[in-house]
This record gives sequence, structure tokens and C-alpha cells, in this order.
Amino acid sequence: MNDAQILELLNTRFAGKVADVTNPAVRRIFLTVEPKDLLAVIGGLKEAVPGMWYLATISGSDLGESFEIVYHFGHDHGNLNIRTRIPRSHPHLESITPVIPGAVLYERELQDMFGMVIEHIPDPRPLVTSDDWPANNFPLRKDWTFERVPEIIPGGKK
Amino acid sequence: MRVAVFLPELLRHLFKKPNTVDYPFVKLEVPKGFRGTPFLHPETCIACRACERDCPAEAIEISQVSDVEKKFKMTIHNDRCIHCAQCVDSCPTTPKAMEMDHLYEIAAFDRHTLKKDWTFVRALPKKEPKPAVPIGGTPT
Amino acid sequence: MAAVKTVLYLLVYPGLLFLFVYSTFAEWFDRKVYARLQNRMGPTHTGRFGLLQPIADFFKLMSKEDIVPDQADKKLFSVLPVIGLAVVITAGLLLPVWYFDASATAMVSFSGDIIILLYLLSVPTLILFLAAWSSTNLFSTIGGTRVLTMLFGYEVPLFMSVLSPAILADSWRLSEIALFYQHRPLLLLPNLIGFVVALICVQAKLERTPFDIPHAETEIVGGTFTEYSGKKLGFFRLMTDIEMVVSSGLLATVFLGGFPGGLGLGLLNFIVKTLFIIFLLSAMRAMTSRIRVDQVVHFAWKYLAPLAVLQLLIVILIKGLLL
Amino acid sequence: MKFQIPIGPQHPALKEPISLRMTVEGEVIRDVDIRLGYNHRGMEKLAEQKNWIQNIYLTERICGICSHSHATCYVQGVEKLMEIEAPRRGLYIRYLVSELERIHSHLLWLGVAGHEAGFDSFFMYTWRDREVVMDLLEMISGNRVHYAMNTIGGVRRDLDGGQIQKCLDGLVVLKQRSEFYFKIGANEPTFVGRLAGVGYLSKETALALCAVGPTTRASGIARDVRRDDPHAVYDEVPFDVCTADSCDVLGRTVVRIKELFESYKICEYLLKNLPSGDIAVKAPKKAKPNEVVSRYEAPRGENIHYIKSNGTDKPERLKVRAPTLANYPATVEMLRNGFIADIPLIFAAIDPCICCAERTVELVDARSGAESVVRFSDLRALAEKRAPHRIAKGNVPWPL
Repeated sequence: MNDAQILELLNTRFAGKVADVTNPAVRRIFLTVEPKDLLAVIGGLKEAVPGMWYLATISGSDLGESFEIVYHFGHDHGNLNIRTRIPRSHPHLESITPVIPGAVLYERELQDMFGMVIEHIPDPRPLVTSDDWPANNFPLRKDWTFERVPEIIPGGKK
Repeated sequence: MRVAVFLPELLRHLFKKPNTVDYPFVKLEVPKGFRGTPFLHPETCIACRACERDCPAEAIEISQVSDVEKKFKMTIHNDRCIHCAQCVDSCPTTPKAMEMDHLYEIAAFDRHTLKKDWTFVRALPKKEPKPAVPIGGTPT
Repeated sequence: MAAVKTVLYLLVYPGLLFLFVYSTFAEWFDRKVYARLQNRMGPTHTGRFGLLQPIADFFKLMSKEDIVPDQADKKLFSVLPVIGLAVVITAGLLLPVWYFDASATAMVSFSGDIIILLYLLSVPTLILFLAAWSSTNLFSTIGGTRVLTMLFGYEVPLFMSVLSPAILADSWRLSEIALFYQHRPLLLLPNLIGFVVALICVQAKLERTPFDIPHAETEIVGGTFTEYSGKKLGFFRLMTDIEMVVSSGLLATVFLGGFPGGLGLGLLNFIVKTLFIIFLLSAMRAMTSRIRVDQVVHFAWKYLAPLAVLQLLIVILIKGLLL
Repeated sequence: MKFQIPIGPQHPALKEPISLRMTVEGEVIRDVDIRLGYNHRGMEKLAEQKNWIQNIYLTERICGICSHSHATCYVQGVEKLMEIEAPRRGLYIRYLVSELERIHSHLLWLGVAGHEAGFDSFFMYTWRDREVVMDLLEMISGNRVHYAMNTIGGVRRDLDGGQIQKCLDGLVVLKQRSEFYFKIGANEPTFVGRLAGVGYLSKETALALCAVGPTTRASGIARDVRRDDPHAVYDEVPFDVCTADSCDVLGRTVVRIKELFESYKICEYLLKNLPSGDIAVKAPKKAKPNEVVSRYEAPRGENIHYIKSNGTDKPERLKVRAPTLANYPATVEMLRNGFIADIPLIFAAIDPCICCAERTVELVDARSGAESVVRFSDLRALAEKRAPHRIAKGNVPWPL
């Protein structure tokens, strides 16, 4: 499938659910969906062309008032990025693991890094932060800053 | 599948010279463009701080020693250097004031001994004539 | 005089000191051959050609901190390396190398000593199992069970293949078996299958690649030796080295016609023949990869045991038809 | 009797720290739990505080073995953000280094697979011949591990005629040796016995768990970013995507050796058709607000960087997904119901690069055991208590 066919598929099958379908570069498609439609769109894509899509990663970013989450899908002809936004005050998101079981690591990473709450995630333990990581410290939020620990160089006569 | 398919190759090497090098006693040559440790040619440095800005490891420090003579001090912290040679690429002068040498045995017991600094008078940018007496910075 | 001779016998020439020196030399030889087969250098700098490297390793281990785990059965844990060393040195005394004269065989030789030697060589395996079990480490425990599982695989083919030349020679006494083949060297040829089987089984007994399963470092860390350190580990390593010398001596006696020629020439014979077998063991180590423990048992019972039985049949046929 | 054995964080089979907890029953693995986060380096946060140039070297240090792949992935993204295009010659040299790096990585992997299977001679010989490609890389770039060839807008070093000839000569040697290793790998019975049928990953599971790289290609899925998303030079270079249908570790070995031959082909093509011209264009210091998804086929699989810029000389967000992370869920499936003896092989078969996967955030080194957490500072205090004479006097803080 090339870009035009994918765009057509998105605009016909998921009309009303997807917005801002753009094709900024060849083999790159970005689109925005509402959080509530996310599972339906991803599941629908998987049904429409089975065996073609795979989840490359999920990246989050902090936009201030809201969090943006981008689901990067790879396929046989490039890359599809599904964007969704959730408010910072209520960062709850449905897990996509029922459709894509391999997403669990990325969702756990989102929980650790941005403090999002992923509903119905099969394995909610922290993934990348250590066991004694202080609660409510979400490093990739923009308001989280760190003090650079002064580096002690042992030895030396001066 | 065949039994002992590797054996001929192994036996062939039994009386051959080993491929490994008896390292601390025998040393290998490094190629021409090897990136060793960075050092400064103080007579060409114009103290533009491009290397300091681009150094990914923050290993270069340039400070002004005296205002009157335009005297600068450059410190290279070799204990932080990652040998990427970006400082050489960023250096705008011709010939380059920063260069990499070919040393690779640069481990030390004390990180403080890895610090190297040069104090020098800034060379003027190309348009103006070169200073008559460039004060050569000797590494301290 | 007899007492002095016995003490010398036990401690110096064929006993402790000689076995220590020779087994370290054998380890050096093994390491060097293994390295050269892999196009490496091997030990180089300790002593001439690195000859003293295994001794240096041994003394280094002697000087290291010796840790006994809290959970371990401390008495058993500590005493096992010494017992293992004693057992293999005793086995070494049984080899018919060191005739001072033909009449002095009473110290070392009696009817049935081949059986005793084989059993003494089985004891280190059990000691390794006990050592693994007494250290209570998880990796050790797995290693210990692997030791025993492997034992069930290779022990029977080893016994059958080593005993078939004895059947042909019609004697259970090592010196007599060697003497028999020294007089009829052509009869060594029918034992070739048995020699190969025994070589593979000895490799398994010494736990070297492809049978280094009980202490496979990438799977179960140190395996049986995970908790051992310092002196105890040094003793275990020495035990393995001496075991290698003794078992290659056994194979040389049974399959290569022993070590004729009295004190000097006999010793030379011993060195050449054992080094030849150690070379074969090293080459086998270099050309194979480690197999799984289930594959060992499968291989031993599917290939080694039938081959050993075939060897027995050949021996019985030759004995019935020719002798 | 079920019990748990810990593989890692420190274990001889693992060259880098990761914690696998195996629930075993005898020799059979019943359940696997992978715990990450042993040593996170906070690279994504750190990248937001460094400028575009500095981040090349930061991304390069995500991994040691595939250092060029992360830097290339980042640089080709940034070039799109800055709307500049690298000259052809620069691109050819950049992807030549990529393919040489793939050769070095796959030869390294072959050796590691041999070592994990206890086949040390194979390990020694493959690594001996890997020196050939390492020397080529050192000659081209000036370093053996971190080549630092990339800069925004091209590459930093040119190739001269002598170097091209040396590369071609080296490729001939490597090709010959790889054929020999293919023969060994397919014929040595003890080695094949360890690899065949081990770590089964069916096509459906590989798809569902989003595995990447040689792991999926060994399960019969022809998926390769170089072909699916032909960035830069890959649309002009002829090559095949190598697959295998056996779905096991042997298949992964075969795929990697076949890929070696494809890489030799690509390298030869790139060297023989090297265009003339500049190797780099000048890049601006800042990038307009935009976002870009950059993909690259690293030796271990698809590497994806998501870069957002905000108009300054620093990125707004740099998300890095290393191929190893994507393969962890599949590894758990492969390990289940295998033997303990196969753990190192199955785990090595995804060619894990743990430092790639562990790049997200951690400022203090902390060890996450199930029972206790020991901080590095605690360990240091303990060490100082045990050996008080070793305490260095006169510590000096940085910056001076």
C-alpha cells in the first residue's frame, strides 16, 4: 500500500474519527484521534490490513497543559503516526495491549516518565525507574528539573 | 552435518604464528587519521570559544586571564574528553588551532594529572596581520 | 629403609610432588595447545614459555580470601576438596609407570587394580556433586544435578570400553594388561573403537567442552564451583589436573601398550603417551561446542554404549577365534 | 519443585546488566520476568539540554556496537528538520560506514553465539577476522568504536583512493572467511544441535509482539527498513532482504550470515560507485519548530527516533527506541518452556544491546533487587569502611 491508498483508507473507513491527516514527507503520515477512539482506530487498522502494521514505539511529550502521545506504527511502506492528546490534570489513557500485546513495555515507560495512568494495563509495575524512585517524580515532564550533582574527582594534591 | 568440520582449520594454525600481539611489549601502529587527545596550537587560537560551545563532554574551558593584554587560558580536561574531535571541526582558523595527536595509551592513576592548560595571547583574526611575537604557551 | 622408600614413594617421585609438577605441566600443555589451535598465544610470560603459569595460578589461589557461605554445610564444604585431591593422587599411585624394579609391583599392582582405579576416578564426580549440594547455591545445585545426570550417561560406556582390552588380555591387573600388549602390539588395533569411546567418556568425566555442562559459565555461572574460592578452589583445580593426568595415563596403559623401559625410558614413554592423549583431548575441546545435558545422555546411550558393546563383541570374537 | 533463579544483573552470559528472573522446574523454564532499569542514563532528558551538534555525540554513545546507527538515525532526522540535504558523496560514505558497522556487529554476534554455546574456537576465529573490518573502520574514521563520522549535513572525513582499495581488499578476505563460517555453522553437529529448534518464535507471535530485525526475519517476515522505507542511498543500491523459516536460533544465525553477504555486496557497490563532490554542507545552528520520525535499520533491527524542534538550537523532545527494547516481549515468549541451558543462546539470539534499551532516565545508579536496593554511595561507604587506607585524600569537586 502506498501513501495515497493509506490516506484513502483512513478517510473512508475512519471518517469522523480521525482528524488532521497529513502527509508531510513521503512515507510519513500523521493523524490525530480522540483518546476514546484510539482503540477502535488501531483495531480497525489491524483488521483492515492484517499483518501489515506493527507498533514501533509510543512517544510522549509534554505540551504544558496537555500531554501528546504519538503511536508510531511501521508498515511495509513507511510509517504511520497516530497522535492523541490527554489533559495534564487527568492523564488517563486506555491501554492498547488488547489489540497490540507488544505495546506493554512502551506503556509502562509512559507511566514512569510522564505519570500517565494507563487503564487496564496487564503489568503496571515500574519499568525503567528504580525501586526506590520517589513517588510523583516524572522525569520527562518539562517542569521536572534536576540538580546536577557536583562531580567529585578523587585524589589530587591541589 | 559432518563430524570434525572445524578440525583441519584448527590443525592448520597449530604451528602458525599467533594472530594476537604481545601487547605491552609489542605495539600496533595506529592509522594516519587516528583520533587521540586534543591539543592546542596557542599561536593560532583566536579564543572564539567555538570548541568550548560545541564540546559534547564539556571538557574544554576557556577563561580570560587579563583584560589588558587579551590573555586567555585554555584548559582541556582529558579525563572528560570523549575523543570525538568536534573541537577540531568547530575550529574556524586556518591552520587549525586544535589538533588531535596519535597517543592512545592515555590512562592515568590520577584524574588530576590529565588536565592540560595553555596560557596565551589571543591571535588576531585573519584580516589583521599576525602579532609579531606570539607568546608560545607551554603546557604546564 | 623400606619405610623411607615408601615415604619417598608417596611424597616425592610418583606421589604428591611428581604428580603436582607433572599435572601443572599437563595443564600448561593443554592450555598452550588449545591456544595455538585457536591462533592465540596462551601462557607466555611466567617462566620460560609460560611454563610456570599454572603453578603461579595455584599459589595465587592459595593466597586468596577463602569464603565459606553462611548457608553451607561448613564441614563438608571444607573437607571435600582435600578428599578429592587425596583420591586422585591415590589413583595416580596405581598407574604402572613407576617400576623401580619388576619385583616391586606389590606397592602398586595387584589383580583387579584396574577396577579400583576406575572407581577411584568415579569418586571425584561424586565429590563434585556433594560439593555443589553442600554449598546450597542455586547455580551450584543445578550444576550438581547435572554432574549426576552426566555420570549416568558416560560411566557405563567408559567401564565397558576400558574393560574390553582387559578381557582380551585376560587380566584385571594394569601392569599385566600393558605387558600383554607390549608383546602383541598388533592386537591394539581392534581396540580402536573402544579407545575413541573411552576418550570421549574421559572428556565427559573431566567436564571439558563439549561436556563442560556442570560448570557452564554462560548458563549457570560457576556451576559446582560457584561458591568455592581461594584454597578450596585451588585444590579442586589441582584435583581436575591430576585427574586428567591419571585418566590419560589409564588410557595410555590400556590402549597404547603401557610404559615399557624401566625408570628412565618408562618415564619418557609415560610423558609422550599422556601428552598425546591430552593433545587429543585439547583438540576435541577446541573443535566442539557445549551440548545440553539431555543431549549428553541421549548421545551416550544412543552412540557410545552400543559402540562399547560392539567393542566387547569384537574382543570376544578375536579372543574366541584367534587366541 | 519450582524455584526462581536470577540471571543478572551480573552474570557471565550477559555482557551488560539486565535482570532476568526465571521460574524453573528442574531444567525447564516456566516463567520469565525481565526487569530493566539497572542503570539508566537519562539520555532523553539530557538531550533536551544539549545543542544539535552535541547531541550527535550523545546519541552515538547510546550504544557502543551500533554507535553509528543511532547517530545516523538522529542526523538524518535533524537534516530533515533543518531542511538541508547532504551531498551524494557524503551519503555514500555515511552508509558505507553503516554497512561496515553491520558487518562488524554480525561477526561479533557470531562470535558471541559461539561463546554462549561454549564453542570458544569459533568465537576466537570470528573475532580474529572481525579485526579486519575493525581496522577498516579505524582507518576510515579514526576510531574503532565511536566512529564519529556523522555531522549534520554530511560526514566529517573523506575517503581517498588508497583507502577505497584497502576496503575492497578487506571485503574479499571477509567474504571468504564468512563462507567458511557459514560452513562451520551449518555442519558442526554439536553447534547445530544447540541451535536448531531452540527459542521458537512463530510468525504470528512475532507480529503480535512487534519484534524487529533479524528476529522477525528468521520467523519468515521480510521486514527491513532499508527496503520498506528506502532512505538516502538504499533506493539505488541492489540488495535482498534475507529471511529464514525455521523460527529458531539457527534461523537467526543463518539470517545474520546471509546479511553479511548482502552487506559485502552493498559495500562493494558503494565503494565502486562513489560519486565525486563535497562530503558535507554547512548546517544552520537552529531548526524551525517541526517534528520528524527517522527510521534506520540497525544491525539489531529497526531504530526509530522521534525528534521535535522548537526553533532553538536544542531539541524539544528526542525519543529514542532501540531495537533491543522492541524484542524483549518476544524474548520472554521464546524463553518460556525452554531449558536453562538455552537461556544464554536465546537471549543472545536477539543480539541484545542492553545499553541501547536502557537510555531513558536515571540520575543515581541504583540496583533494583527484589529484596533490597543498594545505592552506589552505600557501596562506596562500605568499601571505604573495609579499606580505610584507600580513601583518596583531598577530593576536588567539578567544576573546579
